[in-house]
Amino acid sequence: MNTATANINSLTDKPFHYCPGCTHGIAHRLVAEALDEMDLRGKAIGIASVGCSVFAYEYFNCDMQQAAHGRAPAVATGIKRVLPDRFVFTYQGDGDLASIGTSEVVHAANRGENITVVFINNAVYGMTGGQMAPTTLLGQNTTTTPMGRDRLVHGYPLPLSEMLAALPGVGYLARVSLHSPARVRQAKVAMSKAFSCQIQRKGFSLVEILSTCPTNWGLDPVSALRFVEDKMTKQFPLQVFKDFDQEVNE
Amino acid sequence: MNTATANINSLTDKPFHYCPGCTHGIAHRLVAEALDEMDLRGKAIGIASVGCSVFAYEYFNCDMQQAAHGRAPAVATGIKRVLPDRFVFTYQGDGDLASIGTSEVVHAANRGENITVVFINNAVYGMTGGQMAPTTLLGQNTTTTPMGRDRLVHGYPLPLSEMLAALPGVGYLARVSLHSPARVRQAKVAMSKAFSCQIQRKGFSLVEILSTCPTNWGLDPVSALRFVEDKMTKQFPLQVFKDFDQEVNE
Amino acid sequence: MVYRININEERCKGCKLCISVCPRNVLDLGSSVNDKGYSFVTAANSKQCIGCRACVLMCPDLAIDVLPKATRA
Amino acid sequence: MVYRININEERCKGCKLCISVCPRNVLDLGSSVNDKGYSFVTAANSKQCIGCRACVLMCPDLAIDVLPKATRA
Amino acid sequence: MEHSLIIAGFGGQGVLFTGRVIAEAALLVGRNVTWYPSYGPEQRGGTCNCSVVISDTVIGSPVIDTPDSLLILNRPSWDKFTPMLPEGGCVISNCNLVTDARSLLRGNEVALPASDLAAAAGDRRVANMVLLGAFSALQSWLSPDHIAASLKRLISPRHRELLDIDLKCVEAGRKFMLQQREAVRHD
Amino acid sequence: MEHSLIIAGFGGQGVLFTGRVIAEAALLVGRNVTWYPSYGPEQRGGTCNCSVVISDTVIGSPVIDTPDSLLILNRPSWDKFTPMLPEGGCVISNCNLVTDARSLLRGNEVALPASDLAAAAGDRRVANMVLLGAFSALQSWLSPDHIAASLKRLISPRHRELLDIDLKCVEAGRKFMLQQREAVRHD
Amino acid sequence: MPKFGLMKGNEAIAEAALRAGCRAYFGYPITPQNEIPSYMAANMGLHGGAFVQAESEVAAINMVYGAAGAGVRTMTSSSSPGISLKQEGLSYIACAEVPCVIVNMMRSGPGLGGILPAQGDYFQATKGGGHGDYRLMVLAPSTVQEAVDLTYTSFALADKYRNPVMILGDGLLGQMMEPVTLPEPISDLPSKPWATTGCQGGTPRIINSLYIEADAMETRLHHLYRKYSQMQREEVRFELYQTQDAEVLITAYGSTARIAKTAVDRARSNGIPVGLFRPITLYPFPTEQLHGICTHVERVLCVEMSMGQMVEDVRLAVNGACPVQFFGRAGGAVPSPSEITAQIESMWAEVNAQKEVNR
Amino acid sequence: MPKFGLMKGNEAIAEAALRAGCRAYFGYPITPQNEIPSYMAANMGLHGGAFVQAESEVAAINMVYGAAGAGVRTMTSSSSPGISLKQEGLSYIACAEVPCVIVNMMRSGPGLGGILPAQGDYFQATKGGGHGDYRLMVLAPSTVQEAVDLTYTSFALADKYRNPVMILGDGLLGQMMEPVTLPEPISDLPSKPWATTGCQGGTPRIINSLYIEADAMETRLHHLYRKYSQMQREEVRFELYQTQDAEVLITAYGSTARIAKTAVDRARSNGIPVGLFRPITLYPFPTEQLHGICTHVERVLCVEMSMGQMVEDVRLAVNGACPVQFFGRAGGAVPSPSEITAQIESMWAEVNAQKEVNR
Ligand SMILES: Cc1ncc(C[n+]2csc(CCOP(=O)(O)OP(=O)(O)O)c2C)c(N)n1
Ligand SMILES: Cc1ncc(C[n+]2csc(CCOP(=O)(O)OP(=O)(O)O)c2C)c(N)n1
Ligand code: SF4
Ligand code: SF4
Ligand code: SF4
Ligand code: SF4
Ligand code: SF4
Ligand code: SF4
Ligand SMILES: [Mg+2]
Ligand SMILES: [Mg+2]
Repeated sequence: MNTATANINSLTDKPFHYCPGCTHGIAHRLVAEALDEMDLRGKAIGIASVGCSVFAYEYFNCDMQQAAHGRAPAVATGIKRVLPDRFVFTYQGDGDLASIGTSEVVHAANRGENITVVFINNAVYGMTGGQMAPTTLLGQNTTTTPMGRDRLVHGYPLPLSEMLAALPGVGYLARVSLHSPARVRQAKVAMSKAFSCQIQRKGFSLVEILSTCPTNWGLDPVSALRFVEDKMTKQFPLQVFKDFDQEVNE
Repeated sequence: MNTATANINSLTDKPFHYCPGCTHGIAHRLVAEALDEMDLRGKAIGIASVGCSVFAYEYFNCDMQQAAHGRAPAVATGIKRVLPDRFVFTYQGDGDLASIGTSEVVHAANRGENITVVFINNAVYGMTGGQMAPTTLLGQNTTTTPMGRDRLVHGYPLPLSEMLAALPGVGYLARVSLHSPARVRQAKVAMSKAFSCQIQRKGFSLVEILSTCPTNWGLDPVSALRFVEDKMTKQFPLQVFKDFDQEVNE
Repeated sequence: MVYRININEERCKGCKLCISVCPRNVLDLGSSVNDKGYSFVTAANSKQCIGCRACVLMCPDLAIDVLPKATRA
Repeated sequence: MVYRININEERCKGCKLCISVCPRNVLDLGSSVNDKGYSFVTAANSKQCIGCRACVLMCPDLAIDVLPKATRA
Repeated sequence: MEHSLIIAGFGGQGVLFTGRVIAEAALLVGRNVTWYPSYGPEQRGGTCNCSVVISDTVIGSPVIDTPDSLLILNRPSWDKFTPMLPEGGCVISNCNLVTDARSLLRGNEVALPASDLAAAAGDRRVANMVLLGAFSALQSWLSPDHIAASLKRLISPRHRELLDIDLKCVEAGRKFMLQQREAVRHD
Repeated sequence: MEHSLIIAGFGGQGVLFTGRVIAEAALLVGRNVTWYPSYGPEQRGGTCNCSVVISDTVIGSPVIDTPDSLLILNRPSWDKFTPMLPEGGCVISNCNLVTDARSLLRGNEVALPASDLAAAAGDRRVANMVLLGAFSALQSWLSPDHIAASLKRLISPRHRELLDIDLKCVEAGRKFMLQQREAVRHD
Repeated sequence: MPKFGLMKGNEAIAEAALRAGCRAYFGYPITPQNEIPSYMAANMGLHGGAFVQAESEVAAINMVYGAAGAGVRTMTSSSSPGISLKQEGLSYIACAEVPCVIVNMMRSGPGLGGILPAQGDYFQATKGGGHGDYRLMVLAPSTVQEAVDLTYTSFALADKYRNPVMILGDGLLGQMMEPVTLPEPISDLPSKPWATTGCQGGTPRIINSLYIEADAMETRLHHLYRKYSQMQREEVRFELYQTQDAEVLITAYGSTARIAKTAVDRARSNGIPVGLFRPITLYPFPTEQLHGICTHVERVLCVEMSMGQMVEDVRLAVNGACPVQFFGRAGGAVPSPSEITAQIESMWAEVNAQKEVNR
Repeated sequence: MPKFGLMKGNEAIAEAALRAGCRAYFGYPITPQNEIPSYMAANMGLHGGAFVQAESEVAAINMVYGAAGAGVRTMTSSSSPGISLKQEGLSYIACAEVPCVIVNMMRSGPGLGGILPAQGDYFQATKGGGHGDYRLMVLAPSTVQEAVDLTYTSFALADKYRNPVMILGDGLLGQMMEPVTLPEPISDLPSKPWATTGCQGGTPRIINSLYIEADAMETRLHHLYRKYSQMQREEVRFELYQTQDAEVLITAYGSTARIAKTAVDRARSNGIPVGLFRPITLYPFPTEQLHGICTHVERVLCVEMSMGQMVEDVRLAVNGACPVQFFGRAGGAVPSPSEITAQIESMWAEVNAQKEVNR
C-alpha cells in the first residue's frame, strides 16, 4: 500500500499493535524518520524496553535488542562501549524509565554515555492495564490510585527531566509533546537534535515525549490529545533543558 | 570511662571499628546527639546500610534494622508506613545511596516519605577497599580508576543533592561538612533541622555530609580534612537546598 | 493543487486523530469495518484537501498519506 | 577556668584530629600504645586548655572530653 | 454432569462478561463453576475468549480441550475454536459477523443474526447477550430468571439502562432459538 | 615434604607481605606453594594473618589446621594460633609485642626481640622481616639469596631504600636465630 | 462474616490476606497478578493498612523487610521476572528471620518470556533462588478456595517460623474465577517482641543478617536449619487422589494437578489404576510420604508446566524405588486432560508389557 | 607468551579472561572478588576493551547483555548477594542466547552474611536462581591454575552454546595465591553473525527473550533444552582421585575438593580405601559418571561448604545405589582436612560394621 510506511526505511511493514489513537505510533515514526534522514539505520542499534512498546524490535527496521524492564540504558551502555562508532538509542515508557529504571537512566546520563533515550511519558503503566506511573498527575485515577493520586500518599509526579538537568553528563535534554501537528513537528526537531548530540559525541541525550494512553485514561483518542494539552503540559512544561550547542535559559 | 559516650544515650558503649580519623564517627555522634536532644531514642528506628557503617546497628542505641546495599530508604518506607508516629532514619554511604540505591532514594524523596536520610559522602567506596564512588572527584585515584577519574570514561561526580532538590516531596535538604569544628557545629544544626522536618511531617529530609576516608584516600587523617575543605567542597558546595520552613534562594 | 489521499484500510484503526486535525473536514469514518474489526477513515471530501499533511503527522498508524495528484493525469 | 581533659585511652586511635584543631597545643600523642596497637593522645599541656571543645567536636571516637574542673575541689 | 463452554470474539464484544453472567448464574443454581479468561497484553486489540466449566461435582481442569459448546462472535475465533468441537458439541455464532465460515465437520451449528437482533432490541453492539439467550434456550438449568438475577449482580444499579438492553437481547436470542427449534421440529 | 606456616599480627605489621616473600622464594626454588590471606572488611583495624603451604607435590588444602610453624607478631594472634600447634611445631614470636603470653603446651618456642632488632637495623616497624630471617634459619631450603631475590621481585625499584632495610632485618633475625641455636647446642 | 461468591484467584488471595491481618502490601505491577495490587489499593486503606506501589520489585521486597520487621503482617506479590528481582531481598529476609508472605503467580520464562501460565519457578522457589543456605516455605494452591485457605494460613506459618512463606501459583490460578468461601477476619495476632517498633524504655532490638564471624554465621545457619527440620516434621501437606490401588502414580502440583485430576478420572473410567499425589507444601516437600506410596506403585509420572523441575524432588523421594518419568508443557502451554490421559495410557501399557515379561 | 608466576585467584581469572579475548567487563565492587574489577580497570584499556564500574550489579549484568549481544566476549563478576541481583538478567541472557561469562566468588550467606568462603550458591548457580526453565553452564575450579584454564575455556564454551557460563569459585580460591602458567592470548575469535552490530545493508538482527505465544515460547524452550542435552553429552568434566579401589567415596567440588584431597591422603595413609569424585562441571553434572562409580562403592560422603546442596545432585546420580551422607561446614567456616578425615574414618567403621553384619 502506498501510505507513509513505504517511505520510511527505518520502519518495517508490520502494523503497530497499539490501541487506536495511541501516540506511541507517532513517536515511532519520528524516531524512524530521524534515522532515515540522518542515514543511521545501518549503524543503529535500538533497545526496546518493557511496556506497550516492547515489540518495538518488530517495528524498527534496524538491529534491536529487547531489554529487561528499566534496564535499557544499561544495555545501551554495554553496546555503545564496545561499538563507540555505532548509533545506539533506547525507547522507554515512563514506568520503565522513571520508576524501575531510575538508577540506570540517572547513571547513564551522569556518565555522559553517548546514547539517545526516547522517553514516552504517558502518565500511566499502559501495558499492564493502567497502574500509577511516577508521572501520573495528582488526582488522576489509575487502578492503583482508585481515588486519584494523592500527593500525601503517592507522592508527586516525578519531574525526571528536571532532575536529569542537574547532571553535567547530559548533552541534550528536551520535553516535547504530540498533541497537535505543530507539536509533532517540534518533537521531530528535538529528535534530530538528540541524534546529532550523540553523533557529535556531546554526551547523553534524551527526548521526553508527552504521549497519550486513551485506553487507560478512559478517554477517546481525540480527548486524550486534549488531556495532554490541558493537563499534562501544565505539570510537565515543554522545554529544552539542555542543548549541547546552545546556551539554555532555564 | 567518663568521656563523651557516657553523656550520649543514643550511642552504645561499643567502640567504633572505623579507621583512625575517619569522620564516620563524628557523624554518628551528631545523629545520636540529635536523637538525645529531641528525645527520639525510644521511638526511633534506624536503618544501617552496607558500607563501612554497616555496624551502625551496634552503635546506635535504638531499634535498628540492617538493610541490603542501597535499599535503606525502601526499608525505611516500609517501617514508616506502618508506624507513622515513629522516627525513622537511614545512615548511608555514597556508594550505597548514590550508586546502587539511586532509585530507592529518589523515589522515597519523591513520595515525600517522612523519613530522614543521613548521607555520608566520602567520595569513595570505603568498605570494599577504595573503588570509585559516583561522588569520586575528577582526577581522583581509586582502585577502579587507577589513572584518576576521567569525565569522558567514568562520568562526572554525581550531584545527588542537586538532583533531589528538583523533587517537590523533599522538605529539607542540606549539604554540610565535618572538616572543622565550626562545620561540625553547622552539621549538627542541619541534623536537627532534618529531624524536625520529619517530626513536623514536612516530607523527606536528607543531610549530605562530606566525610573523610583517610585509608582509601591514602592520606593521614588531618590531611584528609584538608582534602575535604580544599577539594570536596569545591565540587560539592555546602548549601541548604531546601528548608521546609524557609524560602531558599538557590 | 489537487491531492490524492491514500488510506491503508487495514492499518487504520478509526481513531479519528486525523479527522480531528483536518482543517477542511476532508476525512470521515466509514461504516464498514476491516479485518481487525475497526471502522476506518475515508476521504469523504477529498476535493477540499489543501495538502497540509496535518492528518499524516497525527496518524499513529501510518495509515494515511497525502500526495499531490499529477495534475496532468 | 580550669579544665579537666578526659581521654579514653582504649578508644583513642591516635588520629590527631583533636591535636590539629586545638588552638592551644594542649594535646599530643603519647609514646605508649593501647591494646589495639594505637598510640593515644595525652593532655600534655592541660593547663593551657580554654575549654573550647574543638577537640571534642572533632574526635571521631568519643575518646576525649573536656569538663570544667570543679574550681573549688 | 459437566458442561464446558468457550466464548470467543474480539476484545470489546463483551466476551468475558458473557462468561461471567453464565458463571454467576451457575453459582445461583448451586453448581460448581470455573471461569477462565484468555489474558494477553490486554491493552492491545485482537481476540479474546473465556472458558466456563459448570459441573455438579468438583471441577478438575478449567482449561477446556473439548468444549461442549462454543459461542462465537468473530471469524478468527471460529477458525480457532471450531476444530476443537467434539461429536455432539454445539457452536452458536453471530452470522452477522462470522461470514464465509467453512462448515463444521461434526457437532451442531446454530448461526443467528445476533447483531441484527441486538440492533432491533436497542443496541447493535450487544450481540453477546443475544448469543447468551440462544445458549440458554439449550440449557435447561439456565432459566431467564437466573440470567436476570446474574445480570443484576454484575451490573451496578447506576447502569440500569444497560441492564434493560441486556435483558432484551437475552430474550431476543432465546426466542430466536426456541423458534428455530420449533421450526426444526416441524420440518 | 610439606611445610605449613601461619603468620599473624595486627594489620599494618606486614603480615601478608611476609607470607608473600616466603611464597615467592618457594617458587624460586621450584616448589609448590599456596598463600592464603585472612581477609576481612579490611579497612577496619584488627588482626590479620596468612597461611603459606610449601610442598614438593600437589598441595591439597591451603587452609592449615595444624601449622608446622607460626610467626606471631601480636598477643591476640598468639592466643588464637598457638593452640593449633602440633607436637614438634615451632612458634617464632616477637617478644617485644607478645608479652605475658602463657607458655605452650607442646611444640618449640622461639621468642626474639624483633622490634628491637629491627630498630637496630634501621626501622622498628620492620619486625616482620626479622621474624622471617629467624624462620629462614630453620628452613634449609630458604636461603638468604632466595629471600633477597624474592624481595627484589616484590619491592619496586622505586622503593630501593625499603629493600635495604628489609634485607638488613632479615639478616638480623637470621643471625639471632643461628646464635641462639648455637647457644642451645652449647648448653 | 464468612463470605461466599465467585472470585478471581488474585482477588481472592488479596482478600484472604486482609482477613489474615495483612496490614501492609508493597508491590509493583506485572501480569498476570495485577489484580492483587489493584485490590489492595482499593481495600487496604479501609483496614487502616499501608499500600505502596513501589518503584520496583527490589524496592517492594525491601519495604516488606522494613514493615514486617516492624511487626506488621506484610505481603508482596509479583510474577516470575519480578520475583527474580526479589532474590537478594528474600535471602536477607530469610536470614534476618522476618516473617512475611510473597505471592508468585508464575508466567512463562525464562527472560521476558510470556504472560501465560507456567511452573518454571519451582527451583527458584524451593531451592532458594537467592544466595546462601536458606529456604522459603512454599505453598502451592490448586483451586481458588485453596488459594484463600493457604494464604490465610501462610501468615500464621510465617509468624510461627519467622520465615518468609511463598504462595506459588500461576496465571491460570490467578486469572480464573471460582466460588469461594472466605474465612472470618482474624481477631488476635501474635505479639512480636523482636519487632523494631521503637524500643521506648527497653533494650533496643536489631534485625540483621550480617554475621561477620564464621562461627556466628554458622550458628545462625544451624538455627535456620533446625526450623526447616521442624517444618519438615510439622508442616508437610499433600493430597492423595485415587492412590489406594494405584499402580501408576501422577505427581503434580497447583493448576497442573487439577488438570491431572481430570485426566485421572478419564483414565480410571477406562479401567486404569492411576492415582494422583499432589504436594501442597513444595517446601517442605512430602518426601517420606511420597516414598511411602511408591512401595506399591509401578511407575511415577511427574507432570508440570515446565521442562522438569519438581521431578527432581520426586526422584529424590522415590530414590530408585520405581521408574520416574516426566511429562511437561512449557512456555505458557497448559497440558490438556487428554494429553495427560494419553501419557497415562502409554505408561499403563508399559507396565503391562513389563508384567508380561516378568510373568 | 605463556607466563608463569604466583597469582591471586581473582587476578588470575581476570588475566585469563583477557587472554581469552574478553574485551568488555562490567561489574560492581564486592568482597571477596574486588581484585577482578581492579585488575580489569588497570588492564582492560591496554587491550582496547571496555571497563565500566556499573552503578549496581543489576546494571552490570544488563550491560553484559548489551555488549555480549553486540558480539564482544564479555564478563562480569561478583559474589553471592550481587549474584542474586543478577538473576533476572541471567534469565534474560539465557533465553536470548547471549554468550557471556559470570564469575561468582561465593561468600557466606544468606543475607548480608559474611565475606568468608562458602559454597551456598550451588542451587542458585545450577538450578537457575532466576525464573523460568534455563540453565547456566557452571564450572567449578579447585586451584588457581584450573581457574585460569576454565576461565580461558569458558568464553569458547559460551560462544559454542550461545549460553552464559558461570565460574563458581569462592573467597578462598579468589584470595589465595598459587603458581600459574597463563595460556597464550587467543588470536582468532569466532564470528557472530547474529550479533547486533548495526545491520548495514543486511537484515536487521534481533536479540530478544519475549515470546508472547505459548507455541513460540515452548519451541524456544525445546531449543534451549536441546543445547543442554548436548552439553550433557559433550561437556561433562570431573576428576577421579584414588577411586580405583575406593569403598568410601567423597564427592566435593572447588576449594572443598582440594581440602578433601588432603583428607583422602591422610585416610589412605591409615589404610582406608577412600577416593574422591570431583565434579568440575556442576552443570552439566557428571550424573552418569558418578552413578557408574557407585556400583563398587559402599558409601558416599558429600562434603560442601554449605548446609547441603550439591548432595541433592549426588543423590540423584547415585539413585539409591548406596547410602549418601553429607558433611558440611558453612557460614564462612572452612572444613579442615582433619574434620573430613574423621568423617571418613567413622564412615569406614560403619562400612566395616555393615560387612560384619552381612558376613
Ligand atoms: C521486572 C518486571 N517488572 C514488571 C513487569 C511488568 N510490566 C510490563 S510493562 C510494565 C509497565 C509499562 O509501563 P510504561 O513503561 O509506562 O510503558 P507504557 O506501557 O505505558 O508505554 C510493567 C510494570 C515486567 N515485565 N518486568
Ligand atoms: C548487593 C551488594 N553489592 C555490593 C556489596 C559490597 N559492598 C559492601 S560496602 C560497599 C560500598 C560501600 O561504599 P559506601 O556506601 O560509599 O560506604 P563507605 O564504606 O564509603 O562508608 C559495597 C559495594 C554488597 N554488600 N552487596
Ligand atoms: S495501553 Fe495505552 S499506551 Fe498501551 S497501546 Fe494502548 S493506548 Fe497505547
Ligand atoms: S575505610 Fe574509609 S570510610 Fe571506612 S572506616 Fe576506614 S577511613 Fe572510614
Ligand atoms: S492534508 Fe490536511 S487538508 Fe488534506 S486531509 Fe490531511 S489534514 Fe485534511
Ligand atoms: S489517524 Fe490514522 S489510524 Fe486514526 S483514523 Fe486517521 S487514518 Fe485511521
Ligand atoms: S577544649 Fe579546646 S583548648 Fe582544650 S584541649 Fe580541647 S581543643 Fe584544646
Ligand atoms: S581525635 Fe580522638 S581518637 Fe583522634 S587522637 Fe584525638 S582523642 Fe584520639
Ligand atoms: Mg507509560
Ligand atoms: Mg563512601
